[in-house]
Amino acid sequence: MFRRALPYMLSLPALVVCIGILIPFGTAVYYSTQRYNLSFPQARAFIGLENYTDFLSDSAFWNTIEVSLLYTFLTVTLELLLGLGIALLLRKPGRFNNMVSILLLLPLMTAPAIAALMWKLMTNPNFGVLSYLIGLIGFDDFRWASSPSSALFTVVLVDMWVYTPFIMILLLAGLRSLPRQPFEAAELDGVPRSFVFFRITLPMLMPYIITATLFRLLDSIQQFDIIYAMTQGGPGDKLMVFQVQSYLEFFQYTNVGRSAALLMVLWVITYVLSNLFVKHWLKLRERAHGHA
Amino acid sequence: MHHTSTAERILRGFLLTLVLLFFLFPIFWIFLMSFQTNEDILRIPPSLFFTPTLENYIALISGRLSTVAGDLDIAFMRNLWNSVLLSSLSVGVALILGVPAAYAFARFKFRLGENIAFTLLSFRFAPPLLVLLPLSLYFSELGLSDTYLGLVWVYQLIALPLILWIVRGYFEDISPDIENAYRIDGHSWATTFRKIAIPLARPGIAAASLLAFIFCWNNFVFALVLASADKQPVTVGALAFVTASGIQYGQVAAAIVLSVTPTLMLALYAQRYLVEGLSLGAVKG
Amino acid sequence: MYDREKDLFKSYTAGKMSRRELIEKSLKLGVAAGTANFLLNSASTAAMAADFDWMKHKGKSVKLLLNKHPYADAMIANIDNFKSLTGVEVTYDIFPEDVYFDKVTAALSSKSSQYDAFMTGAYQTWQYGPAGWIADMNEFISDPAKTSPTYDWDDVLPGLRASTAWSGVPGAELGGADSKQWCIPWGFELNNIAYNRKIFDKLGLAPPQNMNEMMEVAAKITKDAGGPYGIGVRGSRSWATIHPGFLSAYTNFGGKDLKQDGGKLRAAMDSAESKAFTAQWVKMIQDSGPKDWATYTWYQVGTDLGAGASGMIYDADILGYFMNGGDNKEAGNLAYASFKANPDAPTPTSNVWIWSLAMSNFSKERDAAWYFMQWASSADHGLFGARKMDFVNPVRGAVWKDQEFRDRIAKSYPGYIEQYEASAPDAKIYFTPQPLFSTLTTEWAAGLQKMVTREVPVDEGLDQLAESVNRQLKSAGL
Amino acid sequence: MTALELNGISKSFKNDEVLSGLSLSAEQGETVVIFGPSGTGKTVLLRLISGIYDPDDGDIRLSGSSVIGIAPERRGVGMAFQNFALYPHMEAAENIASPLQARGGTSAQIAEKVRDIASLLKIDHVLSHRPKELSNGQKQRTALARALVAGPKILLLDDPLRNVDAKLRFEMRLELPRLLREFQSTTLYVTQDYKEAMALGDRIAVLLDGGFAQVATPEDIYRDPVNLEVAKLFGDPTINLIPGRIVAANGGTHADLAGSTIDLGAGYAHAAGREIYAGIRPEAISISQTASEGALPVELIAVTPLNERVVMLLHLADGTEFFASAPEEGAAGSREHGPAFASIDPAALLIFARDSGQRIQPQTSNRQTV
Repeated sequence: MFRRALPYMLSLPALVVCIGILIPFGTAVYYSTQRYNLSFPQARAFIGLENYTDFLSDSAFWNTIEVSLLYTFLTVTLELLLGLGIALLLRKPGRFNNMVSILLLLPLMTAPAIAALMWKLMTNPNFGVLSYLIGLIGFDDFRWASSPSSALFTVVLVDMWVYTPFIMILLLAGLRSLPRQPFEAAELDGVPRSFVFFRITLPMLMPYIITATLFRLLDSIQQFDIIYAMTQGGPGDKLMVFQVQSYLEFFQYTNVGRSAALLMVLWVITYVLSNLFVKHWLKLRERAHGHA
Repeated sequence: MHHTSTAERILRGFLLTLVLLFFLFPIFWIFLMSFQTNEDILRIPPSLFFTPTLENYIALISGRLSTVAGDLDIAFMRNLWNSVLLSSLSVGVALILGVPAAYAFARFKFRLGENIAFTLLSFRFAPPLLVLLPLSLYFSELGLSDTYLGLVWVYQLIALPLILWIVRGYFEDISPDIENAYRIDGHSWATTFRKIAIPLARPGIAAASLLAFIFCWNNFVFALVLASADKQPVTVGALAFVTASGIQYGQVAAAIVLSVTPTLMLALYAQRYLVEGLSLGAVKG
Repeated sequence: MYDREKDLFKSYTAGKMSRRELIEKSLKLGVAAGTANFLLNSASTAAMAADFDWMKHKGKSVKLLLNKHPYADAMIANIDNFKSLTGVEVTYDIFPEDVYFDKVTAALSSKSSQYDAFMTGAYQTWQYGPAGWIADMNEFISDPAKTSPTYDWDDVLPGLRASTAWSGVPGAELGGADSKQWCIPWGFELNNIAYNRKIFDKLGLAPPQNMNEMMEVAAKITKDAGGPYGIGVRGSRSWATIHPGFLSAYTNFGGKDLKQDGGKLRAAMDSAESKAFTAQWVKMIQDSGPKDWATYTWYQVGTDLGAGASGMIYDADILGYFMNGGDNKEAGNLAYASFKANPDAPTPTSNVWIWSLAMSNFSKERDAAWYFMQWASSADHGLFGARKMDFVNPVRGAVWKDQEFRDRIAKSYPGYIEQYEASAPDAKIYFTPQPLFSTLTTEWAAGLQKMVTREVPVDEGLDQLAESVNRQLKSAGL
Repeated sequence: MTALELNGISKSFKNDEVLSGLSLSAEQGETVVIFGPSGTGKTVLLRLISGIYDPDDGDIRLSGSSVIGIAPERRGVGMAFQNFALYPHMEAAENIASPLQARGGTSAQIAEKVRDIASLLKIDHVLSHRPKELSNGQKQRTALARALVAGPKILLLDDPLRNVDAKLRFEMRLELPRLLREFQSTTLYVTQDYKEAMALGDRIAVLLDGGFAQVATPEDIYRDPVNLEVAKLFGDPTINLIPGRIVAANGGTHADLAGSTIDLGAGYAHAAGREIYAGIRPEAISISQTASEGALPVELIAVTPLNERVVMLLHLADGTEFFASAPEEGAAGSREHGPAFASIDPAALLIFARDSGQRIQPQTSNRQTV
């Protein structure tokens, strides 16, 4: 009996504490089916899926989807590659490597909202040290976040600066807890290093990679702080991602219904993506541990 | 490991230098700015040379900020304290709730288990904005608005899924036989959990706690919407230097330095456990 | 307080003594200068108390939601006087400006009774009012039982009183029939030119008198000043980009945001005047604006002027005012001029930003909150703030007439009073009041960004904007 | 008293039935080896007894009382795992002390017991080491010490010698019986090495297809296996199985085996006509250059030494291969390749039914009638 009940006893408190969130979540879903702008209280009405069907013909909505997905794809891919690279560089335990890995967490520790303020200063064409430095190597007229052609690059760069350490530290912890035997065996057999990396390291690291990527994905598709602080979604609509758009809809336009509908779409996208990841993760786990 | 040739070591060194430059130069620059007056910071072109001043730190720590418009009270240290309180309480609660749950998902295959796990993860991807308005309405009714309790609860949305999913992986990597052996030795389930499972998953718990702490620390929209000024974290506090009469960059920089310090200490402390992960060797069965 | 000192201050408030005399005499009595200021205000506060029951709400407590702003600082510096005058306890939450309006929206939308009164801009009340979040102040102002006879509401500049009153009917005239007084003006900003005298003198330039001159002067600075660019204006993707210089000049050329069309509102951004002016504006930014204009907010515009990175700004007068002090590199080098973009227009048409005080509809201490608002917007507090703190621009005629204030400004802020006087008569809000204000102006700013970055030609951009605005007006039923 | 009793134990994982209706009992102090090829559920059985798993059906009784539903920590068993399952974050001494700590006692008492057993197992010099600093042999002894230290009534050893090298395995095979006697625990010992099983077991329980095919002393199992499979599991080289049939003739029977004939006497008359395998242990075959009565003509193909014996590959007349083994010196004369004669000890001949694999026992009464 105890054995049967134990897993529930262990996991339910967490669920119970969190389940409270489902109530406001449900309320928000309900809002999304309403014409509900706080500034038009008398116009509030149930409109079913109209908020959603309105999106279909709204080019701004499709732009938001495109920008969000592109942003997510770029940041997650680049951060994963860079984070993995750095984790491999720092793989060997030792005082120096450990210290470096902690120091590399510093960007993650500076709150993105404040860090973005500093990046805005550092990329300012007059006072910005980064503008100055790239001016020295010939990019005199680089306009960072304010030019449509470089805005995405700039925010992706800041995102990478902030969040690559997140992936790095998870993969480093993973790398260092891998069993040693397969590597020792491979070394004895003189297996080429690229083979070791692609056939041993990478597959064994895969569960960690998926966990790190999953969380990065969840955060990246919901990116707000950096983009809002750097460009507020501009120039034009170049960086208008979901959270920025729905933030504006809610806090500035007080359009609760539309904001909720927009966020519901984001929620569905996130749900589908993370479901894919978790399924894959579970499959890998199963393969790694067998059933016992 | 393979023997490293000289060329390879040079390449590694070079790559590491690039990495350090990219990630730490901005931090270094912010650190320098924290010792400069606004006038020094806003020089054209920017320069490495300046007369260092402690003014920014003094203003933050003493809570008095001298500006064009006279002396102002600032609550930065209070904000800092709020951040410490909110982040550590939230991570503490998330650990108490999340670690046992993570263990359950790792060790047992039970009905609805994966569903519960995924539901808990899904709290992470409910966009905070989506729940904030209804939440603030319910909070007023429940008397939770403007309480640390309410905030710590909402912070679970950030901390709990992270701890749950990272720690789960580490538990799964521990051979169940190690725990079985301990129980057969005569120890209860609870002792086994405490003496075997937790210590062996410590690298994961340390990493997850550190990351959860950082994410709680960096959040500000929850406290902003749900609490009054005396409970605002340092992220909101640092924005106070964005004043109508200009952005006090020196103080923002000093605020960043001060606000990073507790987290950095925590990371340095947690490092011991992060390193322990490898000294134990493979614990896989 | 010693009686001798009390007498001294009483005779000052009774007008028997000049302020200088008062200070000198108090110094002789051994009162420190700082204390003298405090005593001065308590003296005038005592005078205010003459024939009105200020103590009616003694023991009650009101809570304020404030923006981190010099106006709030000035109020806090003087708050003890209010407390001793009324016996009302005042607590306040101050939030940084960056997140201030989010906090207001969050607090009000949750119908929280936590805050009794709060700072707001006039534009925001176009959302808060229809939402039912704020109280109509008329009932308080016109009630002699609640309002002191010395309050003198009519002393508040008429343009500001009108700009903060609205019937709630979209498109109806501000301050027109059936208007509700949504908030009490507290401090305000005109939009004119602040410029760097050093740069202007070096290049032999005079402040521009109209749009063409502004473009020329800005271009010359960018070309010849050896670093600094010509003109700073805001460009971020926000309503705040539209309302300062841009809308002031736009209006001067006859441009309108919206127009009435058979009882419905329609976009007017695609008019010929609008297109002509917008083209000039866009070209000016492209030629002589800040390189990363699209990220420019109040802060960047101000910082650049204060640090000598720009030659002039066309923005809030108090932004230039702030930049002329503190540890700004160019402090002391700035000067001010009013600006009439259209040479054919009779007067400048400065759009205004009005920091105001509004009362939460969810407040449980309305009367006590009104006492606070009344005191905070009184001439007495206005005088204290204007003389001693940065409570500029004052909203009361009485304060503008105060010689001490005028002297202080004239001494350190050359041209400031002149620019005020030149543009004050026609200074008001030139936007059409309607609840989609924030939505439409944000989109307007995004449109400007696309034009400046040459993603779309001006004419086409404005047509697209108008089309989108019309669609949204229609779907909102306006 | 019966120390351990298993009654009709069944256990399935998903739809895969690993154990079905298995029963066994062991007396106090007895060592029963659970022997069988890998994947037959030996480890599962130990885990059922220790309480890691619950059986789907059946009863487990320790010292007479059922332990179904009782948590592992309250069953009072000791267990050593095949992969040692040492606690990586504890020193060897702490590992060994763990069962003692669970049972209470002063730290001095515990330390003393740990020292005692450590010196008995010759690991007293590595007590302060963590598992990763121990050699495999030391790990194995630590695991064993941990299982033994509290003097459990039931000791479960899950193939403890599997992961150590040959020398250690040999050493331990000699040492273990002494140890187990000393501790007087009832021991279930899992192995898939028949020599280990024979060396250590008072009895051997052969686990096949979810049940015990045979439970008997090592000698009985070797000499008298119940079926083909059991017979094949013991012996190296494995038993020779020569297909043939039983033919009744001259009042007796003989087996026709690949063109040769072996006289079976009268005992198998009841099986006359059946297709069989004749099982002949290699050591029951003696080879000589000269023909003798009943000896089969064979051809000696190859000779290889194995331990202290030699193994010979032989061909019957029709080419069927089989092995014989003999002590090294005794085989001296039979090492010449080429034709030879193999005589088979009829008493050691094991007859199995070809269809079912079951033993066909001779009927001694019939034999007497000859």
